Amino acid sequence: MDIISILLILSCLLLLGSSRLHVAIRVVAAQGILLGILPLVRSMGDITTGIWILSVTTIVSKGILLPWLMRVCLRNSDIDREIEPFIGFGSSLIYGIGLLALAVWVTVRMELTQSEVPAVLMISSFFLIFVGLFIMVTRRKAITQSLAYLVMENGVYGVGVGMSLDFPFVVELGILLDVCVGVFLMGNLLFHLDREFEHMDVDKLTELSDVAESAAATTGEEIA
Amino acid sequence: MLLLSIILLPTVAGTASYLIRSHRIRRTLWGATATAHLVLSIAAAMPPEAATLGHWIGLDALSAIFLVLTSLLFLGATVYGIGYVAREPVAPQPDVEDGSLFRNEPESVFTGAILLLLATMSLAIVSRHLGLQWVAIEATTLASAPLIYYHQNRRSLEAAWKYLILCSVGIAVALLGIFFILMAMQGEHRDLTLAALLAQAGELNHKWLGIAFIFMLVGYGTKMGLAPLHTWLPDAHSEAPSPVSALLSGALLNCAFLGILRVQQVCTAAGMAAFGGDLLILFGLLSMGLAGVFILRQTDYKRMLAYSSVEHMGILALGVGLGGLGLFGSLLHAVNHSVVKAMLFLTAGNILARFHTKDTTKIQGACGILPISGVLWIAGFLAITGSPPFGTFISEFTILRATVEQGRWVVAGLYSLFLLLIFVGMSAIVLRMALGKPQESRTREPWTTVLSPLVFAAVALLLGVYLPAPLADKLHSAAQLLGGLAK
Amino acid sequence: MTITHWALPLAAWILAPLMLGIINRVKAIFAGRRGQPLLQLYYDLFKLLRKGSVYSRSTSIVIRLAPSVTLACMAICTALLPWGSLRAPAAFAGDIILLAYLLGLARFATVLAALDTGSAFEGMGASREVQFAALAEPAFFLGMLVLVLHSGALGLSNIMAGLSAATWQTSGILLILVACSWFVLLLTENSRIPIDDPNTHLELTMIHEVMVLDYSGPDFAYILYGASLKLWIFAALIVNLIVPVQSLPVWGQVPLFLLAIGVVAMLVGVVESILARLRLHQVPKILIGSAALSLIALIVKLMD
Amino acid sequence: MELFISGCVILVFSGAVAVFLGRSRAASPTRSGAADPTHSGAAEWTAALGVWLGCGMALIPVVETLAGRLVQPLHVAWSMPGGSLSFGLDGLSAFFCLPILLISPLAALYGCEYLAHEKKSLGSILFFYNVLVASMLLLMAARNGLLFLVVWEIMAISSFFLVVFDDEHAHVRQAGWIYLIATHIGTAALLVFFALLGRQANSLDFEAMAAAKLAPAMATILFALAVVGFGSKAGFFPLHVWLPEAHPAAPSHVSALMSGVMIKTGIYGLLRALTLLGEPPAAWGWTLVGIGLASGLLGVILALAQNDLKRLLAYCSVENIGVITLGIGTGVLGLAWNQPGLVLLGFGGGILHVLNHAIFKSLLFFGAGAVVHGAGTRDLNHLGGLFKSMRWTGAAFLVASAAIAGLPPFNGFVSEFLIYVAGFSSIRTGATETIILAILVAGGLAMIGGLAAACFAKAFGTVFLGEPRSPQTAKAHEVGAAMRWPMAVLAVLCLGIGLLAPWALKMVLPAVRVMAGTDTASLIEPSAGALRGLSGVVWASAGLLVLAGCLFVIRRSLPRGREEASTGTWDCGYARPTARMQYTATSFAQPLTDLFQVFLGTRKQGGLLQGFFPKNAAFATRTPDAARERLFAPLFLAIDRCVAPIRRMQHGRVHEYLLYIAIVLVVLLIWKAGGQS
Repeated sequence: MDIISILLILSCLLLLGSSRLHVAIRVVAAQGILLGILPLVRSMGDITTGIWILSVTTIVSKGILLPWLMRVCLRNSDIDREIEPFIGFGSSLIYGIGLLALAVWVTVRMELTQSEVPAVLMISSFFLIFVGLFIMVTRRKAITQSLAYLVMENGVYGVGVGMSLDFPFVVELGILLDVCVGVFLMGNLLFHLDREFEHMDVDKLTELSDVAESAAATTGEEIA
Repeated sequence: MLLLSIILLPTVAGTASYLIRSHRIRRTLWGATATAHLVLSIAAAMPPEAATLGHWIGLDALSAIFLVLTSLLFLGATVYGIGYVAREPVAPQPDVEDGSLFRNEPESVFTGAILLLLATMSLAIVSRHLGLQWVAIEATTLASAPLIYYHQNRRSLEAAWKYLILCSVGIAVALLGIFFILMAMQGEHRDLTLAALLAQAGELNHKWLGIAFIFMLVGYGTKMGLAPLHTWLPDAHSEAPSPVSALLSGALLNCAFLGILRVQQVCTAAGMAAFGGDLLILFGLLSMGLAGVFILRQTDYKRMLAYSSVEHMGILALGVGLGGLGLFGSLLHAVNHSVVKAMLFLTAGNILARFHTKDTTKIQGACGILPISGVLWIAGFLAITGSPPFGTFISEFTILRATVEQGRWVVAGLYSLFLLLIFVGMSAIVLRMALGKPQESRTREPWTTVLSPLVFAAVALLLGVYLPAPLADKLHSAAQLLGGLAK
Repeated sequence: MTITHWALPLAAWILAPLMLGIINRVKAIFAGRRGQPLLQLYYDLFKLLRKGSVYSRSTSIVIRLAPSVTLACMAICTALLPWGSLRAPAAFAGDIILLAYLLGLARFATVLAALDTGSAFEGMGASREVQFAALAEPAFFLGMLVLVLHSGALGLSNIMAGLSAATWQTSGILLILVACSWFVLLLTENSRIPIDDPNTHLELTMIHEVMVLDYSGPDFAYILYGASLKLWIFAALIVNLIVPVQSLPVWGQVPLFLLAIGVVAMLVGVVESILARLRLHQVPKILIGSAALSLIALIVKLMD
Repeated sequence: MELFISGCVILVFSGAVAVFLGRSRAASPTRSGAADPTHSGAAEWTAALGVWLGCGMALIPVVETLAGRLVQPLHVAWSMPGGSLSFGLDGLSAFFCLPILLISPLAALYGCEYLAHEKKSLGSILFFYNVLVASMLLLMAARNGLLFLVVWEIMAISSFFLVVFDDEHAHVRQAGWIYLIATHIGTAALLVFFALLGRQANSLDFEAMAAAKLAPAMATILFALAVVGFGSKAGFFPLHVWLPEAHPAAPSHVSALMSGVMIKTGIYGLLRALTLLGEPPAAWGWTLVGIGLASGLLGVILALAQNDLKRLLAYCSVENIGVITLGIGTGVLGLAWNQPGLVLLGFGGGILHVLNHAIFKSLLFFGAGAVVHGAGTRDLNHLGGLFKSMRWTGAAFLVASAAIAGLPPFNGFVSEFLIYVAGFSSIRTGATETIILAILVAGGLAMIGGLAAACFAKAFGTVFLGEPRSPQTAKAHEVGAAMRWPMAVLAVLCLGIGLLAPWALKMVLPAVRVMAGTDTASLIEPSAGALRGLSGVVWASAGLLVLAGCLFVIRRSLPRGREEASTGTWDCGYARPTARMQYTATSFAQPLTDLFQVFLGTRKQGGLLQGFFPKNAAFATRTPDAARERLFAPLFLAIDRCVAPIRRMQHGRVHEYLLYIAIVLVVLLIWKAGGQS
């Protein structure tokens, strides 16, 4: 199981480092598959049918379906790479190390180490979450954000798998369903974004804001 | 059985309305579903003892209040919405603000989404399993995103995107929280049903429960619109079509609030009420303050309403955080706020439809031009700022009493200060819009646009002078559920 | 309250015009003239009463009522004045307040009548009158406060009865201070030099006289008579204050009192002859100063 | 009590009926152009009838209470948390009901004619007028904190809608807004006040509150809250900013009701709060005396500087509130020093002045309304000479002016007399603080009285005397009967209370007893003394009237007393005096306004004439509100400037929004993840 965790961590570093969106999508797909295997590994002794179904659906959805969806979006919008993110790829890696440290610290702080949960998995999952958030914050392209959301979701999933032997799998399926529909909707919106704005830079989506507001002089001037 | 039908009915109707071609049939179905849903939920909520269906789905006093409330609001939004979609043109139309052409979503998608939203909200309310509730709440996000994107123009697209991303992230965080609750339950048999949690609340691990609470507060708080996690809210609520905004502010926020209530309920049972309480008070004050700042010079009246929702979510959080009398006040306030806010958004829709602008500085003499909506606008303003004889006054005053009775002077001071600030801001805006010499001639308003706001206004007024016994009982027992003794 | 009490106001009503005669005679002597007869004002009054009257077209009923009101106020005021230990016919707790406000009512009537003519000059006079009055009233009350504090009584008669020669040993300084303050008020309220000049011919500079420019005949008689009563009232207050008539037997009090009033009249005459008229914007300072005098008196009283 | 409540119900109901009748005119929207013929006064008269009926019914229990008979209080359970529908009348509330029951019917009658030419739909104004009256009555009877607050706010809101009735004009909307804000600030303070007091008593019922034992510090905090909360309604300086805006903006009969009656609810609230807070320390008394002096002096000074008749009246309300507060403060000091005389005279004078001020201030506003109606302007510098064309109004206004200047033989003098006597009588103990009090009261009242006299000499003189200063004023006409009779009634009352002063004092005694609390027996001796004084005043006043009458008769019956020649005003030899040469209101007040320039900050436009043959020049002065200019406007601007930067956080960049979430999460984890509660 630790191998999987380590692989997950490495995949995140790869994500942080690469500007190519295709690569990113593949990495995410790989993560999905890894996570799909995870429950099987986690409950080595007795694998119930529920767990089988769970891992299969996970692999299918996170490893195949959603990446495919992403690729479709990518094809529609003729962009291929993340250009000039707010934090460069090199420095992103350094931040990545920092995030890893944070993940470790969080895991320790929460005393997840001396309980029955696999600590390394916890660390890697939290690392996934942090990296997901980090990428969302630092990259421009909307599609990258949805990818990052997937990464984060994977992290959460990892935590879940790590913590809960007996999480009712109906709920698990529900969660998966939600995630899929969510990402699907994102894809749909991405499509519209591309059509409306001819770009996918979220930092240009600032029409709705409260910054430029001094026209209505309501308080002071009126009473003065 | 009743509960199941409450969830299934809108689900089926929703999926059906994707397929139905004829507008008339679809709209009839919509109306019928809404009415039936209201009837069913009232029937389900009436009996005093908690109705349950297995361990996973059930209806205690708390959820009963929210269920009926949601259903009522949905019916109101339906009456308004059917007329709304009927009036919306199908052909591409120029955008009122940037003039770019846009085409509305197909009506079938809209209707289906809104019905599914009802279904998911109902599920979120009646589910007594935290995981299931999480699934439902996430589902509400997904169901409401297309609604926000009904007018497929740039701003609504932007709003929908922000809504989807931020809420999904937030909800994901909440899921972490649920896992931590699972961690907190030592022992072999771990079960996330409320019953089980409350049963073994005693031996929950406080540390992990605390962490769980933080995660769920941040997660559901994002969905509920607590500052500074509220950032998506003004965009979404101002860009959505008015009936949808009414639902989002009036009903959907409550669902997220219920999520927080549940975990707070567990915390209280585990003897950690203070831990959650302090955080809730902090976020409550933060939300009120920030909302006040943004209302103060707002130029877009739908955004103003959205921020006022942030404010009131803050008040709710504050009340719950205080506990005791505050809980009762907070629940009562949830009811009042939903009704009033829905009414305000619907009225704002009428104003928008008449003046074709959201800019408050461009509107004057609404009372003269829209006799009913104009008056409703002022009445709604008074109601939402907590002036008698509207119910909000009672609840806000009750919460103030709670702060004072616990001797939290700072909280009481800030609370009053923020309420004052918001009153100043809103009064300046609303009065400028409503009063003054009308530039245009008086117009008649179709009944669909004014009926539900009028009804809501009447309800708000009624709650200000008289609290019906059944509702009072429900509120009291709900407050007791959360460990508050209601005076 | 017997009929004898009414003798006092009666005397005031008869003798008041004489004071102006005395003042004028003193001024004349200082100027080295023989001056008009002492009873001149009586002659004037009788002459005026026998005349008809002329009214401006701008005027209304107000100017016709004002003289009667003013005179009535003054008459009632005289009825509130004690002579030494002889109680006034109308004496009750707080009559001092009534006294002050009756003077106020008279002023109000005069001012309105002045405005009734719509004349720029009379408006000017009215405006100045109200300004000075607003400053004079506090001075009057502060002075009264000293006496109340000293005597512990609220009625004018009791207050004055409380004063005596003995008072001079204990707290003479108070009496002096209050007397000075009230003497300034006397000059102000009765429009004497240095505050105002009763017989100037520059309407621009006048205060009281300019307000009565448009009266004629009986009205003017009323006004003049009222003015002399007002002078009497203030003189009587001051005399009550500084002359310890109370210590004499009753038969001695009345002559001494009248004598003292005459002395006050002469004093006014002397002041008028030796002082020049102040510039208008100096007047408020004088009034505030007189208020200050009473205040000082109060502080002194507080200290001991 | 049921009678009282049902009176209020009738008020509201008739108002609602009037709304529907009033819509007949709304149906034919002729906003511009002549008054539409379709209009019949049905709505106005229904509403007015309702007011008369309702007030008549409410009067009965009020009179019973004042007569000393106990009116059975009414308690009904209320489902609201902490609320209970408990009503009751005691001497205090009964006395404060009197002005309401007296003025509102008259004002309603007056309004019927005043609004007759109004082209807007009258529904709202009639409805809210009745609601306002009803809410004020209920406020007097409310015996539960929550109920009190609800009624209080209803009162504020309905009066707000009355103020903005004429909302076409920007200044009216502005005025309404300022009023709403001011009153809401007050309400905020009151909310905290009742919440806090409710906590101490752990019940919101007044009985429990009165019974509660308060720590001195707590009591003082509560007192401060009450002063702010009720003071903003009553118009204490510097919370008075809304009065000079709202009163001119509202229709005259409404401003009469608001200025004459509604602001008194603030005084009532303050007194009621005092009864709830137990034994007052002297500091409270001093505070009130200070506030009273400040409001009184600054109010009258600001009033002097105004050129708008209704604005002047509004400021003068501030002054009178100051006088009332001065009296109340003296009474509180009496309680603190345990001097029954002070208690009686202070409270008695203050509370009696409430009634008196209600009478003459409403009368003055009626007069102002009539002037606006007849001459079409409120600008003192355009008015003049109206006495010839409007005899009734002029006479009534004259009486009211004399009364408000506190001159005998009118009612204003009576109440001020009591307060003076309070000031003087306190001195007799010789203690230092009593002397200071006496100096403040006597000096302050004298100053206020003198300035008020000046102010109303200016008001009456420039409006009704002299020559018309503008052509349209020359065409002024007297108003109709429905507007004249209310004025006549009030004028008679001004004189009547002046001449029946002892009875007036007897009428106040029940209220004073409530304030005096336990030892009401000790009031008997001082009240006897005060009555003696008052009877002296009455005799003197009567003598004055008789004497003045006789003198006038004598003067007419002189040999040539009736012969009158008429000529132009003597203008010192100037050949052709014109109306424009008259002394204007501005110049009349100029010496005093210059004297108090410090407080006024009067702005002068236009300048001195140049050269021998000057071109035509203009000169005008404008006096803004001191408190608003120097306190509130800077405050609001400062707040606004502080919060402006915060708005940048809503910049619209979604990824930074995500950053917020991340930061909050991390911070909370670092801060709280310890988990220990």
